Amino acid sequence: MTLFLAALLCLAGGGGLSLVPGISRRTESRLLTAFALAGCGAGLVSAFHALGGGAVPSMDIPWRIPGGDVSLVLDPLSSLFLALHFTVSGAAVLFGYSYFKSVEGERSLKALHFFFSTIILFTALTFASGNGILFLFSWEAMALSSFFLVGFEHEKKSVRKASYLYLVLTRVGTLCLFAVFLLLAQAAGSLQFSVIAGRPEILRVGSAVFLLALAGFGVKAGFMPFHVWLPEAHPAAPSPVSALLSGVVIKTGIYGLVRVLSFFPERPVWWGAMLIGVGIVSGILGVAWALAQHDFKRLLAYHSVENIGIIALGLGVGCLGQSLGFPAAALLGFAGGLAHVVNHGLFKSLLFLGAGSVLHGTGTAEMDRQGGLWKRMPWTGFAVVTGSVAICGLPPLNGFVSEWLVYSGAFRLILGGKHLAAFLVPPALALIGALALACFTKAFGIQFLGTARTTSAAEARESGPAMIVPMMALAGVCAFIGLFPTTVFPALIRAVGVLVPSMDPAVLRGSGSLLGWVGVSAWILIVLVVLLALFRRMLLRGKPVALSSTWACGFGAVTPRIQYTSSSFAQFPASLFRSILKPVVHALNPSGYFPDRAGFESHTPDAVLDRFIAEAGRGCRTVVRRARHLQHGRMQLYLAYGLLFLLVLLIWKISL
Amino acid sequence: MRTSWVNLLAAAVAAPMLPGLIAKTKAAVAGRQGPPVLQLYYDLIKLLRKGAVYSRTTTVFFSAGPVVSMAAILAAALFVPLAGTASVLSFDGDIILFAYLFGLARFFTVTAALDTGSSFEGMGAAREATFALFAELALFVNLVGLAKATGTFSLSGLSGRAAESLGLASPGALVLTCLSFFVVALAENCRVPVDDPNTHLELTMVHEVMVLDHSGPDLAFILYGAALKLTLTLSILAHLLFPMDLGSPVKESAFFLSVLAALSIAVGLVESSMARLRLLRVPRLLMAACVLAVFAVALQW
Amino acid sequence: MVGRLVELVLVAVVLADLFVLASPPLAACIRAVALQGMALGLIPLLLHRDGWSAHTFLIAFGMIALKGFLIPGMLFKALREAPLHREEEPLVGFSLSLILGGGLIALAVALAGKLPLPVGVKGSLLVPAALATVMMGCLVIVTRVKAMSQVLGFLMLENGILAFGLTLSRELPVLVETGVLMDVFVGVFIMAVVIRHIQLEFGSMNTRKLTALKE
Amino acid sequence: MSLLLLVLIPAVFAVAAFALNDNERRPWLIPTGAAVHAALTTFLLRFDPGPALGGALALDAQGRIVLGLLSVLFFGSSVYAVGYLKVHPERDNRTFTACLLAFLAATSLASLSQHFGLLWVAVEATTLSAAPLLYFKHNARSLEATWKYLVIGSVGIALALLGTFFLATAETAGGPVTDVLLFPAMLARGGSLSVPWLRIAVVFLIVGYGTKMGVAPLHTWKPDAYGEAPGIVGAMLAGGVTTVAFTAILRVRAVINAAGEGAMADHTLLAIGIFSMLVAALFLLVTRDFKRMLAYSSVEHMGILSIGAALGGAGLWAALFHVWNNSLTKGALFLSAGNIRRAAGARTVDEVAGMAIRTPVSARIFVTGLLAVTACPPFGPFFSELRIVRTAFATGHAAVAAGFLGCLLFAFFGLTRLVFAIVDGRPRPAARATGPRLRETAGTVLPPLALLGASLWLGLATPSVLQETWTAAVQALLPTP
Repeated sequence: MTLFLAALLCLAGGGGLSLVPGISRRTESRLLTAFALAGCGAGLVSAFHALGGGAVPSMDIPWRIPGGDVSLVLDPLSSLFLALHFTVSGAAVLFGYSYFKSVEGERSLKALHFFFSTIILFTALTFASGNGILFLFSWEAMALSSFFLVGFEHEKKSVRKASYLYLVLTRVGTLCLFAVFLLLAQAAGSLQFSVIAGRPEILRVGSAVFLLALAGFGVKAGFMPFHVWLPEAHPAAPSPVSALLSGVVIKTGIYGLVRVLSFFPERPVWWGAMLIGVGIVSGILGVAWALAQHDFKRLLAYHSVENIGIIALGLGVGCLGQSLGFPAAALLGFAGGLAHVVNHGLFKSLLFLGAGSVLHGTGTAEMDRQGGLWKRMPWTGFAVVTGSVAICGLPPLNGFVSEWLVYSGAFRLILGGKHLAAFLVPPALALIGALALACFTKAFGIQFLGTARTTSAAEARESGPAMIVPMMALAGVCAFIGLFPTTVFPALIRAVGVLVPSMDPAVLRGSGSLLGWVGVSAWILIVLVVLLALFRRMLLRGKPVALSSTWACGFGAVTPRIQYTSSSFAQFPASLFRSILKPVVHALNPSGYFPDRAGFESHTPDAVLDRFIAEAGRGCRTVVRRARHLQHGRMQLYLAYGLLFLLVLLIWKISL
Repeated sequence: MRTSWVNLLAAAVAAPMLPGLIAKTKAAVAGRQGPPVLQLYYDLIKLLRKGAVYSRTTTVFFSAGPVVSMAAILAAALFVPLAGTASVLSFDGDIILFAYLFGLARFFTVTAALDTGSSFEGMGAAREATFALFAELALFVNLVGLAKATGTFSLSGLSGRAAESLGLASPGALVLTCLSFFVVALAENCRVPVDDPNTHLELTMVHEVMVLDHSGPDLAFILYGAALKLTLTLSILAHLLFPMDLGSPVKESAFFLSVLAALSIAVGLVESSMARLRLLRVPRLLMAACVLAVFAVALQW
Repeated sequence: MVGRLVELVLVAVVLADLFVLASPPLAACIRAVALQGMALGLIPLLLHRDGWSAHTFLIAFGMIALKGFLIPGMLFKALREAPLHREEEPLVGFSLSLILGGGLIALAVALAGKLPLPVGVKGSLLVPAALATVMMGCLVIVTRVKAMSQVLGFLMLENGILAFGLTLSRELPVLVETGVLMDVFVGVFIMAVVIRHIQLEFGSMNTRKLTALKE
Repeated sequence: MSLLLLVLIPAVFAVAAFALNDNERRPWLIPTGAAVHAALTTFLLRFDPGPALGGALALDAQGRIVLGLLSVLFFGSSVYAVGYLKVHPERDNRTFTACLLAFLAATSLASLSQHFGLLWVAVEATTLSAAPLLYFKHNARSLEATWKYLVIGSVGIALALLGTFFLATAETAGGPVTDVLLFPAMLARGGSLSVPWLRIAVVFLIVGYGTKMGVAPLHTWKPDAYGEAPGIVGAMLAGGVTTVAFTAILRVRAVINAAGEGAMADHTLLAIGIFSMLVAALFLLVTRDFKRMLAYSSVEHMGILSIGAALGGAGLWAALFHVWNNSLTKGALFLSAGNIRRAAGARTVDEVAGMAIRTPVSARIFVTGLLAVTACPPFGPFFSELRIVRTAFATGHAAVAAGFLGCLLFAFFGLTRLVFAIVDGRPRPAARATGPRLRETAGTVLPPLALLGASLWLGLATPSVLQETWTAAVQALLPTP
């Protein structure tokens, strides 16, 4: 606990430092990086300690606010999220150190430094708080920090719009959470998590709490249809911030949901089914929209929606397993969901850092303006391809491990019972996986392979070591989890223990050994690849290897512009989802024998945002426009309002 | 365990024969003599001995494509039961690994295609990725149904017991599942009516266009991988269709081989009797396979 | 006898209300309200004839001086700047307001009959007159257009309230009553100043011009 | 008698300001007077003096709350006043200075009054002393605002006077009594009050003081007045007048509660509170002027106070907490908004943008104040509003809680919509050309910062002295048997 407090202190110190006037930008960013890294390191150690099976440290300081003690608890669930948080934050901080050097001119980075520290600090506090008020407090502080970070480049209109959308939606969520915690407090008589947990009284308000939590935390996590802020905010934010947002901050929503679920000693069956439903919708639609995007960061943002959907599927399988009495399914489902939290945090932040590196090297995140970057930025390319394989859930990386756990949980449910929701999980996951594959082969292939489409891509510069090291570290962790899944399994089980208090050791052992096989298979795959590569090298030794141009059906004048673009790649698969995606197409078809100009352009805006939220906004505006006539400036009528009001009150209260 | 290894080795060696058998069938239907059944062996040997030509655009991904995809298919082979014996490796949940290994192979094939910078290969890549959406979906609906029927979700258990448990419980479901799986197998292996391996027009190709630029050992890897994949999928189908517990290994092997041959001939017959579907119709075909699978699940409810 | 006198005074008070409702010239209205104030000032003297105290005198004198002279003086001064001394088309016409005024009087009488009044004032005209004045004051403020009319309406409202307060004049400390009168005085003083500024700024007292502040 | 000094000292300073003939030095009388007043307040809060004027003036728990708050708020703003008047040397500040000090005297009187009649006099005096302050800019718009403020406020307060008379009648209806309208006496008399009169009195008093508080639909003067007033006057109105009026309503509520008819006042306050929040939320979405926005926000917070007060013990405690929070954060917002408005030379979102670049400190204070006022932690309002919602849930008013949260949400939309439009982006070239480029000075920046700091302090570590006083006030107003 001391170490955790030290971590918080370091982060607060770093944040406080940026408020001191008169420090040069360079010194400031150096100090901040040092402080934040120290904080993340200390936090990581404390989280691992708790995850490793050490005693659960907790601390309770009475606060002046009634009902709001400063109570910090590092139980395995919190520690799991904290471990992810400090890993990703450390990487993002280090990456940011050189990334932000390129921020234009002599613009002050104080705000950035300050909020970067506070977001790490308050996210950690969110994960560790053991009291409702403290939780809401750190939750909101975290949301505000991220709002200011997203709006860092607020001179741009799109950034302003994105950050405002984020602010508003996050507020919707927070207010739902107010209701969640206050309902729980009313039922349990306390806001202390340790008191609420397991109380049978809270079942009375259970359904309301669950639905409100699903909405409130869902906004942060990005469940469809609350996801609309994600694709706007992530591209708007500076890349290390996006990495943190997508890697950790949206996970706070999952954490909160899991925490609230863990309070309930038993849960109705429909909760699990509902989570599965939410997961399927978010997963499939998230990736479908991702496929249609041309902006790399926007694409990644939609993928966060998809992966949050997978996490929800895992949690849903777990809940369903527990409610229906299948402990193995519950264990695998929850473990899969939580493992995917960690894994997505890792590979998504890796991808966002990669996107940042590309942006840094070429000046744009527009995929159709890249091409052939692998040759110019191999390290970044390596990071992105590692992240891509992992996010598609392909062996031998970590994404497969968590998806496998979710699949297995779902299959266990299917074998055991006949709940329809369980039957939907594997096909949905398969479809999500296949779509993700289409999407990431596109994202990686169009940007890094082929030839450069623009001069900026042709002259791209590889980023410096301070940016590459964090990416490689994250990639390393992704590979580690994929190759040694059994090493993380005990920690995962301890975290699941918060949700499933009593676990059958036989079930545990069985699942652990299965996971061991997944690891073994990954190694077999690696060995086979190495052997085949060596075999190929042996075959080619001493043989003529010629270089030539790509086969273009005999056409000689090939230019980079002829290459397949991300739009063309996505056109066919996305056209199958046309009715949902509603892409906007501007086509200038060639005409005549000697066509002069032709063009084709398509973009896919967010249907939820465009059709529901914007529509609601329009309706709201109509009401507002009518309402403004009430404040018309004529004082006599103002007085009439007052007197009429008096009359109404008299009739109501006195009934003369 | 030992028989499993022997079987696996035998399958690996015999795999290139299946495409030859299909080609022979097609030739026979068309009234031609056709290439010998062992033609693919000759091709492979020739290619492995050759050098290679690379496009200047390409990077390491171009050569990684064949290597990784063949490795993935070889790894997948470890989980496939052959001739009634359990697979080399088997655990609950290996079906997922099996499907995702094919996914990995696809990932690297597609990136290798994109690596050339050719729009034809990009087009093929996009098509491949699109068809996979529905193929995977149909595959997993089938798996769900089979898992429910057999009470297991390892590939060996699943395919080993399907014919008995499902066939007894609901023969209709078994037929539907096998039909659906057959369509998936055609799609996964790029056969008519999803894709035509023999086409010569780049615009209409799917899988073939992606490997246009590969040559020498790389092409050999690709061809061999495709043959092995065909063998694996058809042997799963064989296990689904018939119970393979015949008592003696010899009988089992003989029966298994004849079923495999029959299935190859069936593929050949399908290829001869119909043309490739229009591109936009393919998703519809695969969706139909999905629906068949859903129907099969519903029959067991 | 005294009761009759009070009643006569109160009738005058209500008549002043009706006069303001019905007549467009502002100067006449100011005079009517001034008379009303003076009439009210007489009431304490008449009501507490049994024991006139310094308190009673103070109140009576204060009210008569304030309402009868000081305030009308200030209002006339403010009016001097204005070229037009007539109310312009109010939101509710003069005749209609007169009819409404009659209705309000009836309502006030009915209400006063229902109220559980203290023993001393029960049955007297004081409460109905007070209520009627309050309501008609409000009517004037709400329906009239000229700023001056609104001040007059406010004064009527205040007069009505004070008339009601007279039923309590023994219970209230002098300090409070003086305070109330002081506040009324300062309030009207400020209003008069503001009216003059309005006249200077907008060239008229018409409040229709005062609608720049709105959404 | 020392209590009377609290009123007399600022009054003397006001007279002195009126008499002094030095436009440049006169403003210094404000902080001097405020300092003396604050020192005296501190002294009196520490060593409780006895009642004065025959019990009409006394320092009870509620009075301590209001007096302490006014002292802090006024002292903070008085420093700002000097800085503010310095940037307008061309205007004659005689009336302004005198009225500001008179305002202090009036609000002090209001917070000390134990007699409903005296309370009315004091509240009316605050209204009147604020009117000339509103007209400080001497233009058509401020004239219109002053006029509306004056007339609506006066009519409202006149209704409160009528209500006060009704209250007295409620006491005397049963026969002659002594100590009429004296608050402690009325509480003690509780059951013997005439209920029908009491009910009418409560309705009139709520409408009357509600007009001063600015609850909907009696709030109509607020946007005009706050929109046209100089920042400091806005701070005084939103932080001082509303507080005084609210505590007047609390006293009324205590009386009717003592008579056993508390539910009636509660229902009325609850309805008014919800309606105010609704109207405020709606108009926050309508308005495009960031100073009028503050007015609507104030309406919203008056609604919050009413709801809190209507919810009984714990809610009342939270409402008293919120009184402090609201006044301090509103003070900070008005003062910083004044700076922004001056530098921008305009006040609608159509004309103003990029103020983070032109007035960086004020813009930051403004944004932080916005977060504070929209109940973001760790500022005080977060905790008080959370407590109100919690009380609503606990007392079975789940629908009220839901409505409360919904209104907060829409208010948040409206507020953030405007604030970020003003602060973010790049300054408009048009505004840059025409507006006088007024630099931020320590005098205009530090006071709002200090008020904001106080709000932060209230949230992070609410002083136990305050908590105890709130508890005492709740005990006094709603004695639990």
